Amino acid sequence: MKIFHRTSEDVTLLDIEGQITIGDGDVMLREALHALIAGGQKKILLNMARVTYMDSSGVGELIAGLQYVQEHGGQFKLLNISKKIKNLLFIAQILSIFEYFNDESVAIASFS
Amino acid sequence: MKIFHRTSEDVTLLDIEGQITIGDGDVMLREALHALIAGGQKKILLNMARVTYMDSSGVGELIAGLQYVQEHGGQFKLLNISKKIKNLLFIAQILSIFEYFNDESVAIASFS
Amino acid sequence: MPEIPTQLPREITLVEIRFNSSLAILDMIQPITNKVCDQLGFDEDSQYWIWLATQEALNNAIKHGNKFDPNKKVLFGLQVDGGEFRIIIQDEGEGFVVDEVPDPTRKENLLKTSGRGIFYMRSFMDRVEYNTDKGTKVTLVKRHQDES
Amino acid sequence: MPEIPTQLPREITLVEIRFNSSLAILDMIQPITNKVCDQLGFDEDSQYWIWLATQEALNNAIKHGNKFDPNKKVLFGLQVDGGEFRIIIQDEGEGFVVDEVPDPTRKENLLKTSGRGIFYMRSFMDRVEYNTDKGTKVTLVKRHQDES
Ligand SMILES: Nc1ncnc2c1ncn2[C@@H]1O[C@H](COP(=O)(O)OP(=O)(O)O)[C@@H](O)[C@H]1O
Ligand SMILES: Nc1ncnc2c1ncn2[C@@H]1O[C@H](COP(=O)(O)OP(=O)(O)O)[C@@H](O)[C@H]1O
Repeated sequence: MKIFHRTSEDVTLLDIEGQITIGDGDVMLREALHALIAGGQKKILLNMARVTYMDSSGVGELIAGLQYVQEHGGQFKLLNISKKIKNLLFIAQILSIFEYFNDESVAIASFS
Repeated sequence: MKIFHRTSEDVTLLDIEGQITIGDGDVMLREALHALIAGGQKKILLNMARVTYMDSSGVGELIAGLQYVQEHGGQFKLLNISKKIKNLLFIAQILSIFEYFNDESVAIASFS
Repeated sequence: MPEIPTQLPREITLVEIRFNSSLAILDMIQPITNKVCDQLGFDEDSQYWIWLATQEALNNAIKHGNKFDPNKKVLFGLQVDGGEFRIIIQDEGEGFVVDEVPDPTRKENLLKTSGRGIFYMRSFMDRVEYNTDKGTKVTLVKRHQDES
Repeated sequence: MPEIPTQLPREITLVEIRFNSSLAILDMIQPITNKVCDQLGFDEDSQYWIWLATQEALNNAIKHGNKFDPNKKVLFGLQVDGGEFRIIIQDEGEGFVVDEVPDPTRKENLLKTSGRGIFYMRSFMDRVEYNTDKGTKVTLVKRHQDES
């Protein structure tokens, strides 16, 4: 997995490329989020347009990421989740805990 | 494996792309040569620049091809054989039965 | 020379792989699984979910079962039998009580960051069987069209 | 549940694959072999020749040994032991007398269109062992740097 950083207004966009699975990407994503919070970034948008694959460990990392950011007073939202990832979250009954968008500018505008 | 046909003067060039192994390419090559001979083409140059892999079956097909073309009064030469294919022919002590070239125009001019 | 053993029933087993506990093997098992899925006529979406279930089971075998011990082996098998495609994953761990695994969709578990592997296997396969007599053996079952 | 059998010595066997006689399996075995070669520090050229020898042995097992009978299995194993990388290919055929295989580099055989498989295996590996007590078992051996 690769993570590319961008900023738009005061929102930090993380463009994720590749898979988020056990041993590939899960730890990286966690470290990226911790670094952002440590650096005082509180508005984080995860662009998953180029995530090719995700397993239950990836799902776990999304939940951990959401909780971590929220505990530190931040906002954590998802952009461009594929039908398959949406399905994974939906059947596990956790889709509703995430805010997710298909349009980048709408997503960015949603951060208060 | 794929075979592309070209002609240059009265020489038929067969550009081979892919591998020549048991079950992949060996039969195709044989059929192509038989068809050319049946059609009266007697000057055949096999361009192996894009052959990625060849095993003992491929070596066997080159020998069979040479013999078949010669038996029908034709000429069969090789163009752009890689170091690895040259090595295969060399250690089997059959490199010398083939005429081979690295330059297409020289190869074509060599046909009498 | 020893006899070729019949660890898995040979008539219906297409391929059987025994490997050291290492996640790196997953990259090698995926193309084999997909190829067999292809041959059985599963479409791309089905293949995706079948591989997801398979990968969860392999991860569990390597992580929870063999605890990443490189000397412990994982046995992986693909079987086709009576319209069923079966994927077998067996480890050399201590086993566990499947019925005691918490349901990840219960309210108190929804925010847990793990515990969804078996749930996903069950969601995407027609049947998931556990046998923990010796190590853990998971059998993932999916019906297929091609009744060969 | 049957015991995990020790068909190949488990301590030194990295991966063991049993599959139905089909040339299609070669595409799946190649990445596994290359990956292990990589880990053992073989360079690209060595990998190429090791795979060539392996492929010749697999072809013989499927073609001459099991005669393409899909019900017959081929066992494939990769072992690392005392600085040696060993590739094992075992079929369920009738075996043959290796010493009677004609030398393809003898004058009268030079123009034959087959009969170079075993010759190439011997050319590219450090050692090639045949055991034909039951089926044919070929062991291809290459020394490697990494004395693990
Ligand atoms: N092969 C196995 N061997 C031992 N324990 C296992 C095995 N597979 C699953 N388990 C147990 O079941 C639990 C739930 O597994 P799972 O649903 O895949 O979620 P996770 O792996 O995220 O914990 C694991 O935490 C583990 O305790
Ligand atoms: N696994 C095997 N089982 C039975 N016979 C074999 C096996 N491998 C090789 N042979 C015999 O040895 C001969 C030489 O094999 P090889 O050198 O690979 O050349 P080729 O396969 O082109 O004939 C084969 O023709 C076959 O008769």
